[in-house]
Amino acid sequence: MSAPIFTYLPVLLVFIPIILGMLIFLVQKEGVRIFLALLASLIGFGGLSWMWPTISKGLVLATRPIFLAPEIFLYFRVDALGLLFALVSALLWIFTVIFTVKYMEKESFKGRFWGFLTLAVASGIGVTLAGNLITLFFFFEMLTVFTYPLVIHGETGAAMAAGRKYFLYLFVGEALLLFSVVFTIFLGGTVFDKVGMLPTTQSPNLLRFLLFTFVLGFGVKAAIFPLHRWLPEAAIAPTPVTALLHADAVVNVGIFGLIRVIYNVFGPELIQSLGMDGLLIWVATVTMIFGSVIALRQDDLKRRLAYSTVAHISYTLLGAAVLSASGLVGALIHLVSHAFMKVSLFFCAGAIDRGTGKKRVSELGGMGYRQPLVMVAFTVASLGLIGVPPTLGFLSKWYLWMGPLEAQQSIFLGALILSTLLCAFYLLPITYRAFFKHAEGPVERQRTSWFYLLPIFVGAVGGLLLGVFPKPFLILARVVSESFLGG
Amino acid sequence: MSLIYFLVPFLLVIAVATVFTRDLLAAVIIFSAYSLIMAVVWQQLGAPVLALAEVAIGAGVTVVLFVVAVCRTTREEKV
Amino acid sequence: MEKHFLILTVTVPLATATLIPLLSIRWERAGFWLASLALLFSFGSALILVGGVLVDGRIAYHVGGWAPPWGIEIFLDWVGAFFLLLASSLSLAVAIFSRIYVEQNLEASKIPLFYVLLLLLAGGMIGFILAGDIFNMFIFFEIFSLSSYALVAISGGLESLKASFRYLLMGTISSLFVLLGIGLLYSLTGTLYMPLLAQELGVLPYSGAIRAATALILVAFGIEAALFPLHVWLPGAHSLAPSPVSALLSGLVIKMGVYGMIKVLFYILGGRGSSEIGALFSLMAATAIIVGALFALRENDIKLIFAHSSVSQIGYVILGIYLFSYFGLAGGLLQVLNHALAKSALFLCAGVVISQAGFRRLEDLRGIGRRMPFLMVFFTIALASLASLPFTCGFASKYYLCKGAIERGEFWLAGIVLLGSFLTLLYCVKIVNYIFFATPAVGRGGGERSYPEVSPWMMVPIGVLGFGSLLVGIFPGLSFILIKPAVLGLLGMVR
Amino acid sequence: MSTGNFLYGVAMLLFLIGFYTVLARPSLIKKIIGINIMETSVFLFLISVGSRRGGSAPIILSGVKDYVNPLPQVVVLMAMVIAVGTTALALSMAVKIFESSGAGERRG
Repeated sequence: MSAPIFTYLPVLLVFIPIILGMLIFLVQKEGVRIFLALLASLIGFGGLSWMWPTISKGLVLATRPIFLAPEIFLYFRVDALGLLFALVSALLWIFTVIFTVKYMEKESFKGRFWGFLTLAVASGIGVTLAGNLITLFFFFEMLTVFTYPLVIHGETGAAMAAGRKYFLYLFVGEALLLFSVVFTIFLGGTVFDKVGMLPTTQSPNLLRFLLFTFVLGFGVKAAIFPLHRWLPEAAIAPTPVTALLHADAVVNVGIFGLIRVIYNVFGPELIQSLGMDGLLIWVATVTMIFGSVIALRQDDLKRRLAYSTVAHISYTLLGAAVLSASGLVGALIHLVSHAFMKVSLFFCAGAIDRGTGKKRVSELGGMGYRQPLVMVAFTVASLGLIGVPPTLGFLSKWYLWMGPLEAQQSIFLGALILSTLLCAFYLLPITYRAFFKHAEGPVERQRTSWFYLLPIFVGAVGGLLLGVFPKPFLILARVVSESFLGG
Repeated sequence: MSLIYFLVPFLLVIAVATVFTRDLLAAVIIFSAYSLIMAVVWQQLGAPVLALAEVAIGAGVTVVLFVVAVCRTTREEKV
Repeated sequence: MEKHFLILTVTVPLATATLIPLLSIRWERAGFWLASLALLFSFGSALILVGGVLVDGRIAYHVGGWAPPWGIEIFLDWVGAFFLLLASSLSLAVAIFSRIYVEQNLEASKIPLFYVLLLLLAGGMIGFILAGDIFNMFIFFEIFSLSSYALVAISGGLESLKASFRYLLMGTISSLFVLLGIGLLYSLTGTLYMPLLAQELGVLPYSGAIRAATALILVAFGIEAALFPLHVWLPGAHSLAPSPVSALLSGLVIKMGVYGMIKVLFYILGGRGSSEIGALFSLMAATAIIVGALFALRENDIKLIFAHSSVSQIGYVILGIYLFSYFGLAGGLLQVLNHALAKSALFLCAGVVISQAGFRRLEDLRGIGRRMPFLMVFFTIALASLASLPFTCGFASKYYLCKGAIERGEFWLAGIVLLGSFLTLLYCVKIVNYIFFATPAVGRGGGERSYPEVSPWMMVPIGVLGFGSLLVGIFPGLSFILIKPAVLGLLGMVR
Repeated sequence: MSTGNFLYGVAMLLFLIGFYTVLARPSLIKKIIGINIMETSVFLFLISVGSRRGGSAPIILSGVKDYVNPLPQVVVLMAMVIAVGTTALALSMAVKIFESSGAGERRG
């Protein structure tokens, strides 16, 4: 692994897609734009998988810091945690691009859309590969900035309102985050090279305050209750963007930040000695139940899925916050499984919308006849999200259930089970309605484009296959838990 | 020095008069008197050059400028 | 050798200013060419001088060969070099930009006058930066203030005349305060030469007279820098002046107030009384940051938005200075650079829009990004820098300010800095929404508005400022070549 | 009470009278007069700073030992020239404002 390119690989992996994304703005031909977007995603995924053998051995890939100004430097450091998140993003990115080709065919301002899509995912990967707080913050904020034009792409009143909400929530979060970052650097930590970078001698209240601002800062993006309001609103955006928000980059990056804070910035021991782990777990539990209950009541399909994301993302937070090895592994695996399933589900919603114009759950009667393949994938993905064996969702829930047991906090186990039941209640009726209810009005079978079906099936079947062969992600998750919790 | 003690109250009164005179042209003329008295005060303080300059500039040029401006605008000050 | 440039960089613009009226009787474009050449010379000599400072640290020139305390000294050190570089380069850019703008927007008879005033403004500011004793500072302060009042009023519109008159009243009061302060300091020490003054004051107890003198001068420079309660003249003057003038006023002239404050606080007082002054002024600066941004958020006229935003942004600079710490000062100076580049680019862009398209309200800007893409890209870069997004100079300056505030244990100030940059982001996004994410405005004929080509004379200065902003934005460390020794020098004066 | 302190007080009073005029009088010309009063008061202050009891003008004559300090006088002289410039500029603005609005009064 001494090849010189390897030491610069993380930098290249982030900046080549960003440069390609900027080039897209200058290109007029649609074909070239698609080529550039696809190229960026392939470069991203290729480079990341190239790193997998090294990282899965527990090694770390760090680049030389690039100083922009005193104390402000770009530094990339790929560890198992970063690679896991980055791989999920990059893999789903490719299929998002494929889906977008067809989905956005008739929209205007496609150059802008492609450009910002590429830039946004590339910044998301930048966050996951970041090796210090400043780099993480830089890409974190760029992700928000580049996603904003995507959210308001429709330029309608509703889209602008959703954009405003997105903007207000996320940038307040980012202001708090910048405060916590500066404060942490002031206390003497910035690089993620050890577990717990803060000096434990600081006054506990100050540290609690810092953790609080950190959780608020990242929590907005991770859509934890009560900071989640922007996420369902943003469902107004085109489907590839919702996929980006929910599974590909944005929400994941928020939870990624929280894991970094819990393990790298504070460290399990400090969190425990501050007595803050309980708070995090409670926040996660409330979000989990709350998101599921609200999702039950949503008629708009995309909003229902959006609230489901609110619930499922906090599974990950819960798993990370119980500070036990299997909890953490479960959290990470659940994140992967959720990303695959949710992408598939949103793409299904998008395909249904484009094919038949139906947006509401109550209108989906007979959809199993009109778009059978889409609905089959939808069902598989739903089962995966609920956690039926042999999907990856089952594996992740298994580990997640072990977490609270290990930590002897069985009340949260109850919450997990309750939330799983609720998940079944809000997802399975859709399948039931699609296959066993009749539609009102004329019904004809529709051919769905392969540009839709391929990404949808990759998500659903990918989740299934990974359940059987979970090795690539499971190994990474184990490495993460070993490095953070010492095996 | 005693001249100063004599002049200063006069200076203050004239300044106040300038401020409260409604007729702008009259105010300007009172202001020129103010400048002249000020020049005398400065002369008493040992600054004859400045006193001369004040007579020429303050009571001369400035007042001419003011008169021209008042002629081209209006004489009365509306409150 | 380079110390002769010290005097030339001041006198060449001022002398050229007197030549312009003579030559423009016969030569129509005399104003533009002479002004540009003079400012180019100033810029070139500023570069040479900064080179000299990089080698020697401080260069001084004794006018007429008389050394202080009898003669007049002008000198340049790190802080001065930083401001000098900004002043000379921005004035040059504005002069070049003005060529087309002035021909389109001013009567032909006023054009030579415009360049005369521009040169006086630039020469006055450079002189103010270089002055070694406080009285010369006062003289140059008056020169550039007077020319900026006249420049605001030059278009002759009633509103701009009124704004300029208000500016003149406040400016004159401010200069009288300076004069009073100088008188007090002189009565205490018997000298006007800054190093001697500092020495004498250092011996004296910190009495009420020193406090009064300091307060007078700081308030005066606060008026010039448009610090919050003293800023009432700014929005009118900056928004109603011709756009190149607004660029110079917002980009530079208000920074001269800041420079004056630095001179008083560090060069003369040596950081004495910093705690009481710092508490008051940082409170004012914090209010300025928030109130300015809120007003900018409410406005609908682009130049007014930028004017109010200047109040808010200058608050950051002043906050940084009154933190009296390495990171605070570095953040403040970096913010000077950031705001100078970004705000002048913004005003120049606004000038292009107003001059080419003839409107300035936000609703009329709808979709203009699709019509003038390159101009608007520079516009957006400048906005991003104002809003302190990552990879802009604004981010680094806000970072250092935040750090400085946290180091002092003043968490609320760090909060203010972040809240301010959030509010800034809000109005920047509001503008960007209109520019890029709205259907283009409809012209009189019913179709989309058409826009004439933008002349390269206008695009090049904007482009240079935009690229400058981008370069220092991505590598803010570059500016630390000057900022770091400047800040260390200032802190070295604190006793 | 020494002459110096007495004159400082007078200068202060005149300054306040001028300040009042600038703030409170509506006429632009009156405001400019106010500015002028303020200026002369500051000059008075500066001159009294420089003057000494029994001091003579700063001209070298035989037999005169005690001069008043010349530096403030130089300062005042230059400031006076600037003051005239300011006044001229302000007056021309006032005239223009009057011409374009039809009234020399400031509104708002």
